[in-house]
Amino acid sequence: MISRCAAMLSSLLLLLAPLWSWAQQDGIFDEYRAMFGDDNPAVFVIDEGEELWFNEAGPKSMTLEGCDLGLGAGVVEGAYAQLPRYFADTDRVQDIESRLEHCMIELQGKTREEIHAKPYSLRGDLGTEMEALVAWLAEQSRGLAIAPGQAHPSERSSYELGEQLFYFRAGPHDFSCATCHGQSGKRIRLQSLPDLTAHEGAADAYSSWPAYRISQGIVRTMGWRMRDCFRQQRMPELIMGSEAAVALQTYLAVNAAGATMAAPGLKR
Amino acid sequence: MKTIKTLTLCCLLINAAVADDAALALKSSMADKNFVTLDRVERDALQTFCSKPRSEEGDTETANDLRESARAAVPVPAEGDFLGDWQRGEAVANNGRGLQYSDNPQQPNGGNCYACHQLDPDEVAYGTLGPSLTGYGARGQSLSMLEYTWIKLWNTHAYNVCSHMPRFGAAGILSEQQLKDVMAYLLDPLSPVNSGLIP
Amino acid sequence: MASRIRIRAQLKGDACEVKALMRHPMETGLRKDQLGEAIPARFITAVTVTHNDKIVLDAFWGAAVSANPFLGMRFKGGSVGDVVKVSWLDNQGDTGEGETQIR
Amino acid sequence: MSSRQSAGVSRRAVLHMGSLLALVSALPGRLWASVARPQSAFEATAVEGVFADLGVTPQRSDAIIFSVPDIAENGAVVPVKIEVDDEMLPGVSKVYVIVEKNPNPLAAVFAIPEGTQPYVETRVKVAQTCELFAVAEAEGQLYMASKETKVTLGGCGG
Repeated sequence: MISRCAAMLSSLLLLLAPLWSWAQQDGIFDEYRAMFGDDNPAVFVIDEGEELWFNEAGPKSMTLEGCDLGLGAGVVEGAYAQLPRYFADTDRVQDIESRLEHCMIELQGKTREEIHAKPYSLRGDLGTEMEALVAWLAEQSRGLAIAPGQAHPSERSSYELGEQLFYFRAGPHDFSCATCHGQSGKRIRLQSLPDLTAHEGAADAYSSWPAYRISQGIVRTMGWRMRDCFRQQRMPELIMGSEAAVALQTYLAVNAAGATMAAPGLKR
Repeated sequence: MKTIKTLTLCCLLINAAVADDAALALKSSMADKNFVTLDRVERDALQTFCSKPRSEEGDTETANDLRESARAAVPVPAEGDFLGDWQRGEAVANNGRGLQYSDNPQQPNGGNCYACHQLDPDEVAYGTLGPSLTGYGARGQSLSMLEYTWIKLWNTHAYNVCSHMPRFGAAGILSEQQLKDVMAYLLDPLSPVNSGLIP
Repeated sequence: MASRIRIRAQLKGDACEVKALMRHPMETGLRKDQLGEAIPARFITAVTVTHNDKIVLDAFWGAAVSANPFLGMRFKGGSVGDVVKVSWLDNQGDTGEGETQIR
Repeated sequence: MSSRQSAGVSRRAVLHMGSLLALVSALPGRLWASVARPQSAFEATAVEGVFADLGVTPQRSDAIIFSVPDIAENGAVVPVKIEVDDEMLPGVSKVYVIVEKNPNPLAAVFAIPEGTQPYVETRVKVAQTCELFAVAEAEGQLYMASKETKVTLGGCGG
């Protein structure tokens, strides 16, 4: 109950403080972005995520309050910023989405199939359960330092795998993540491309996801961003919470470590 | 000499083994979607060679081999027939669709040149991953210039191994006719890429 | 059910500035879904802002207003604690309403 | 999302049972006759059609301060702000936002009662690079300001 009140209070505080910051400053769109002021429709999704956390759901009719995101059962403040990390109960490194999936299955009795049926919104949707929960949980880490686990050997091998995957060129276009995100000061069309191999670029990117994508009217998560980059690389569909999805996020989070979480952001 | 070569080969094999782990992890983390299937995770020799983090030096001999085999496989149009229609080429340069699982496979693929290159000086939405090609036609119109451009578009690795540019011809992204249209967009004096820029 | 409108009403000089965000997809009716079926038009057609039950703005919208619409307006007068209410009606007869107090 | 769906169903049920009641409670004190939605202007497919529907082509006025970004990162959401200088142009009762090349150019109309400042902000869809118009109606006359906004293409996949 106390944590719920604290969470509600922090949602109220959101209304007073600027809600987000653009990930990149690149001149040409400054006027456009400035006109948005601090009105980010992500507030709706954050609210819904909070409700979902405390709602009884699934065959077991349970809330997610018993979910351990790494800092103990039910601790939500600061948990997002310390992911991905190794969890002994699953014996694997997990990002926010695979951990939430684990809790939905274990605590609420949901099935993997239903969780994976539509984890991310299609255009025109107002949001999925996963997106709402991730948005709220990320907001619970706003202002805190990004500090993914790197003490456990599995966490270090996840980083190494993430690096390999970052440079993995495949598909008809020979693209890898590094094709677009391996140099600084570049852009695609007019969009600035953060150099995700360097701290500054990784910090800008990692700290601002999840984000409300104004082009889509949807809050998108970092897991979705990984999936969509692979789509644009002409690769098959990345599975939410999979080994590769987690490894790439570990690679980015470690490169971004020390930077301050500022999500949910607002993006093109 | 022979020892060195064996050692290099040995290192390459070790690298390949590590890379295979990445491929396996990726395969188990992905699912077929529409017409895009898991075989896209399989890499050819060039892709594997070019998948190293920048800090790792690739060995020159392999790079030379890859460059030569890329060059040898480029079909060069006969009779110097390189140039199509610049207006159709402009559409190819602007179109970023094709081969993504969200794309309609019945539609022709785009070249998406503007994602990375400046071309028409009046188009502000151009990327900077590749060099500006504005005024490209002023670089020359000789047969060797045409042939160079054709090979570059067909398989960039024939000149620059591990360039970021897709192999538009060799990978079957664009048709020969589409490539000729892009050639015209780059080289035709009437193309906006060259407007007023060819003396 | 989380609120479908976020409203802020703040005194600025002799005027009260109201900013409202509404949760709505604002479908034009021109888009198709993944299966190629047309997505039916669904957009807010009317918005009313009231200050202590007096109408201070009537807005009529078409489908060209962006998804999750934003509205900013200013009315004269108003004191801290007064109630500002924003309500909307869409082309399918759905409605939404929210209120806040001026601060 | 299950919680949202159930709320949606119950809301529709309420509307079905008594939509008038629901409307009245949702829009308190609404004077339906005082301002009407200019439906045919919304249906016009060209700017000229919108102006024809309003009765006259507006004259340009410096009293209208129309803020639109020169270049928009995304056409799906383009912020617009319209402010009319009260002293130069008093008595503004309506403000229109028009997007030249949209399928239906009229995007929004704001009816401004006395006591409300001629100041509105919203965000609109702009299908392609074109002129945007802000039209103010004051004492039966129409005035306008316009500005071009450039809509840019996204990077990957267009």
